[in-house]
Amino acid sequence: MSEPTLVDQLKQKFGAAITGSNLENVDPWIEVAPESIVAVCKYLRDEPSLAFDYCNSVTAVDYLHTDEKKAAKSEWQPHLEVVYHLFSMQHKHSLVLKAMLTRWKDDEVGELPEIDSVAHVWRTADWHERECYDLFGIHFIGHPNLRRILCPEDWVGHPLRKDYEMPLEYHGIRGR
Amino acid sequence: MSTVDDPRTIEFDVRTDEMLVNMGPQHPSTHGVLRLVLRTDGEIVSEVTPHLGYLHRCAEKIGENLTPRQFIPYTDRMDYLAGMNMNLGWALAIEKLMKYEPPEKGRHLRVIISEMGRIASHLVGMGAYGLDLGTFSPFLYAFRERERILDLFEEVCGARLTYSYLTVGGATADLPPGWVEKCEAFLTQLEPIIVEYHTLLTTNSIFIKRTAGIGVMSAATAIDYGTSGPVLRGSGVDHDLRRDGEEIYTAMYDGYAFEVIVEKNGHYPKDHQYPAVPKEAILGDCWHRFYVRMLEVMQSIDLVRQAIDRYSTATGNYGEPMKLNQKLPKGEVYLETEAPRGQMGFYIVSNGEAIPWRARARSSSFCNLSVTSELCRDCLIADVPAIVGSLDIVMGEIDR
Amino acid sequence: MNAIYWPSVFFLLFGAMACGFALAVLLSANIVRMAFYLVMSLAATAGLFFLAGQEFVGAMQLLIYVGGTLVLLIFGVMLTSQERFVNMKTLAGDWVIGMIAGGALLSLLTAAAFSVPEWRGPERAAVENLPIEPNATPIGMGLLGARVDQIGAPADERAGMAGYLFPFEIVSVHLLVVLIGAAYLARAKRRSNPLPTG
Amino acid sequence: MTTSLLANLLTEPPGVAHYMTVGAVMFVCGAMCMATKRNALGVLMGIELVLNGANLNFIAFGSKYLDNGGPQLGLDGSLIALFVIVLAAAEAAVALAIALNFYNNHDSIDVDRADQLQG
Amino acid sequence: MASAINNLLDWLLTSWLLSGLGLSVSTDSAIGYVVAAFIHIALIINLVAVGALVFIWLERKISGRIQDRLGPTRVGGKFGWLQTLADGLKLITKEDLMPDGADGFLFKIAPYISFAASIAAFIAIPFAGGPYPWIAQHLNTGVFFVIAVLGLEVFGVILAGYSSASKWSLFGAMREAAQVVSYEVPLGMCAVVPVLIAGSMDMVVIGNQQAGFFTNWFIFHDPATFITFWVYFTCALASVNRAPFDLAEAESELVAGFHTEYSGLRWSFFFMAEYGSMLSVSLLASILFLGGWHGPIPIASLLGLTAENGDVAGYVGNLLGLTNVLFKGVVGVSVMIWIRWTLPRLRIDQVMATCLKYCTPIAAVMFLGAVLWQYNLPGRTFFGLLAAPPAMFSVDEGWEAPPAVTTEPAKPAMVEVRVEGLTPQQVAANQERGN
Repeated sequence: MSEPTLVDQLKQKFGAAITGSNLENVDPWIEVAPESIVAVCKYLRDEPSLAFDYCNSVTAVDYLHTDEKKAAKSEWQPHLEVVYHLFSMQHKHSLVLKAMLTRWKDDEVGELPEIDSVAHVWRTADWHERECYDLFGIHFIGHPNLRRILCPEDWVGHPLRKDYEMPLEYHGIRGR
Repeated sequence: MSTVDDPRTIEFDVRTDEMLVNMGPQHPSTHGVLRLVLRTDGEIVSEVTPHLGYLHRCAEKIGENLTPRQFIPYTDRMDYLAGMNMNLGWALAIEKLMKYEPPEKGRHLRVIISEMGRIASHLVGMGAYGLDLGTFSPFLYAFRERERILDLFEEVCGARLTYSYLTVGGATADLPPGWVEKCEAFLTQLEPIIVEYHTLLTTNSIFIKRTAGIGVMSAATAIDYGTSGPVLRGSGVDHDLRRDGEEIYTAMYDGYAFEVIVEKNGHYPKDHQYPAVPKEAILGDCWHRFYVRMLEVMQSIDLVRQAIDRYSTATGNYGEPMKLNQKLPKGEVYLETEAPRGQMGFYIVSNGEAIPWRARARSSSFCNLSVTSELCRDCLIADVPAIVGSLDIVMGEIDR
Repeated sequence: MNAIYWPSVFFLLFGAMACGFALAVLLSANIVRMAFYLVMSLAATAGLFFLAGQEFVGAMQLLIYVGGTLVLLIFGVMLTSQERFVNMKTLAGDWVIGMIAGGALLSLLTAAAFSVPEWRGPERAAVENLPIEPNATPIGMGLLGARVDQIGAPADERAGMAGYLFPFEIVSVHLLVVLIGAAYLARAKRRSNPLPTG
Repeated sequence: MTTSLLANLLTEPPGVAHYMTVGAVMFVCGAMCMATKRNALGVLMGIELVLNGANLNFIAFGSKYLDNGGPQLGLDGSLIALFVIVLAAAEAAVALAIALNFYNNHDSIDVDRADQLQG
Repeated sequence: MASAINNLLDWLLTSWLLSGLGLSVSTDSAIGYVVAAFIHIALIINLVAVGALVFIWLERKISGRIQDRLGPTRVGGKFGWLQTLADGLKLITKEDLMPDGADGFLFKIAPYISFAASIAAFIAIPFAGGPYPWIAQHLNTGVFFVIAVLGLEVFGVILAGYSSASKWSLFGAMREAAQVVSYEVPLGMCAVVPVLIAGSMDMVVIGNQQAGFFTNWFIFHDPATFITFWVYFTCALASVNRAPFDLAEAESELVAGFHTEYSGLRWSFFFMAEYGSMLSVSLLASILFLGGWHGPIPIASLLGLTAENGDVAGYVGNLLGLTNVLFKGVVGVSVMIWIRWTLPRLRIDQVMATCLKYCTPIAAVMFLGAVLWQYNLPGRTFFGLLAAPPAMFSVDEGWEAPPAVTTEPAKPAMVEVRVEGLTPQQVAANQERGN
């Protein structure tokens, strides 16, 4: 499998759902529109020539400069990326998928951005998505059990966001 | 596997009330601070829900604030039973980003150290599993041997648990003179002892009764849940990153002779030397997971010997540690390595500065543990430690 | 000034324990404590059996009754003990009626017990030096139909004394029936969910 | 008066009557237990007490150490006591099975609620 | 000296305690009984308490050696022999905790019930035989009594588990109840086999019958008894809750099972009870199967250290016998310790299956086997290879042999009376009746 042909193949199949790709990076990635992530993932898993049956990781990256000077120079607008690392046990090849999200849903601070859950495509995504929800505040629609996994259930905020601030105290324990 | 003949199909004679029981976070057999909420009906567990996070130390957030070499000590504290392998995983991921290739001697050194780390880790896994099943002595035997590995590691880097030895660009120092001979002597001593462990556990009839046919996980489930390492291979999936991984990692093992430890047609590689698979055992059960680990110890012994040969004849340097505040090239990489507990992955996003924009650790125990609620459905209370123990988790790696 | 007769002391001890714990069973409302008091009462009864020279029956009482039946009973208590059943209060009216009937019965029985002079207890000299005779074998032989205690008796007194072979057989069959019956009553009602084949 | 009664009890051997008194107390306690307890297992415990009270009498009449020339049961006493013990065990097993069954069907072990023949 | 103690006690009891009640104590018998009883009690409690001390030390030492460690080395000089005592002191000074929801009365009393049951079993265990056996209370149904009393230990465990208000404790208690009740059946069956061969439940009689060389031990009597011994040992392990059957306290599953909530002295009472029970089942095994107070070679009788050659000789002989019994008991306990530190733990359903599918049927078959062997090869020992010595199979049951006029000649052979192995009282009683 080579990445350029795969991108073409996916574009043919999903059209506008494949929003872009970066094939120059060390690990090339393909960008998928958040609405069609489940469809693409299902296709990647079920297509025999691809057979991405193993999900290594689902994670996210927060793109935001808290420093205004840096933000002004930055090449990108603040956004969240959900990153899927896939692998095929049969063909022993791997793939990186990305889905771009706004940092807050409809740019309203506090409203979690949404993306469809792939927990029913690969069951391992269940916990990875919970972790993502916990640390980045991404709402995975259709997730069977979207609760915090690493932080306590009554924790406020999502620690891996760049603008996260440690709470002053938690149940009487000093935070900062 | 028929439902009727299965020993775990329990007939209810009395209607009892369901009870929620907290196993952990302070429980002898949850391997640290894991909390399992059991829904029990008498001795039968109908549902197990793991609760994590008691050891969460924000390693990923820390990784966004430190240069790669500064982060090395934090990787030690992820899987603290296999710190060397964690160091290696992180170092290779950064090297992949930097497109750096360590010299030949450094490669062989890394094989020696990481395979020794694997032996140490599997020894603990074996001993702790005995503990889970109620036998104490193998634990101490395992620690006795592990101590000797730790002595060797101490000689190499001065630390016994958090080594920070393998680092980006190679290692912090070369192996001290005479170390290789000591290591070889240790391997010669360890080999016959493994046979003793097989007598004590693997072939012990009570051990077989407790593990064979318990917690059976099919290959499809194992893949679906993203399990890796001995847990995945115990289910019969032929996958080992040392052979099937990315090139930067497999290059380390280039030219090494080893077979992936996985059952094929009812046989394990070189299994004539080891106890036969008991007829009660079903592929993917606790026994197989344990057995794969035991065989991997032998495999690692073999690999270390090969690596020592190559290391002794290799010329040149063991590598050049990267500068502390060296700027990283722009880009993002994801690399998984075969750590003792499975595939340890690091995902690094760099925006061209010395400090990565994002450092993500995909831990093998995390995925391996996620399968517990699937495996512990309708088992007995005593099976829960047996199943969780067979996954061989380390909470430091899960909670990060 | 009379010398103490030690078996009497132990009789008082065991008798008081048996009666006291029996009363405690009656008066306690907590089912688990009731079970505990019952254990103590029956263990004290076993002591009384030993005191009466019936070692075998006493040991039997300990083994089967205290060790077996009551463990079973406590098992049952634990299986059914939910908060609302542990403390189940008796109605006041029941207490009154019970007390009246029980008191009457007790006084009648006690009066009856002491009304027969032959039952009041032997002379001290008569029993003090009685040899200790083992009684396990006679009981065993009795169950097999041979009455060793009647060996010396004249034939006409022994008429109809064929031992206990027949009752023994009946009890054995009875036990078997009970075993099957109890297993049937508490039989499996359902099976666990089918196993995940994964 | 009390001292002399106690003295009498301490210095003279106990007789059948003494055993019968203890037996009577146990019997009455058991009978009242059966009558007043609403918990099925409490009733079962009452039955055990009654049986033991009766057993004490059999043993007393069978013991030669308590004999003051009255009618004696001899070996029959211990044999009957033995049968009682064994049958009590059987009875307890069945009663327990019934109680558990009742509990399964009614979610209760209150015997006052066992007023219908069908579960 | 003895009379001085006697007088003192007499004075104390008569003048101080009992005169108010108008009672007196005759100096000839009663005081003697009381003193003897107290000595017996003191000795037995000492045996259990000191035994626990020794066995815990032994367990540590053995487990240490098994695990390639040294075990305790410091407290008390060499070998750390005072380690247990130091731990005992620590336990005494420890805070005595009770969970909030616990049933205080039952919670507090439970360890003592276990301990009392464990001690009570020693009442009927003889430590030396001969015509003057060393035994606290010579019971005619000794074997039965010991097994019955050992079964009572379970009550302490059940009550502890139930009253602790902890789910883990409750699990432990339920397991213990199920396990002990089940294992009593095969245990009793196994104990019946030597009883059947000896023809008596009197442990002194059983022990005395195995006099002579080790060939007379009941374990070597026939193949059935040989197998029975191993079944007995398995069941004994299970009934005293030792690994691999220690499910009631399975630390990897139930935290600590029934004693999860206990601390300090109460907790240590459970342990004393456990070690006491281990010793008593081992002693029972040694008396039923392993010749009791007779060594493999009858040194005592070869040297003439028997009661026939005078009191002192008899005493020394009994002392040797005591050593033998205790040695066998300690060996039995050591084997239990050895097993514990070697084997993994079984699961609860496997424990029950072991009892119902293996131990009970094997015990039943071995019982039948022993009966058939006895029937076909009476009067032989050591797997039928040797003729049994006359001392074997001599039982006195205390009633007269049937007179010739009996109309029921059913079983004269089985009611036959032999006169060996009697206690002096029995001999005297027989003579009186004979006269």
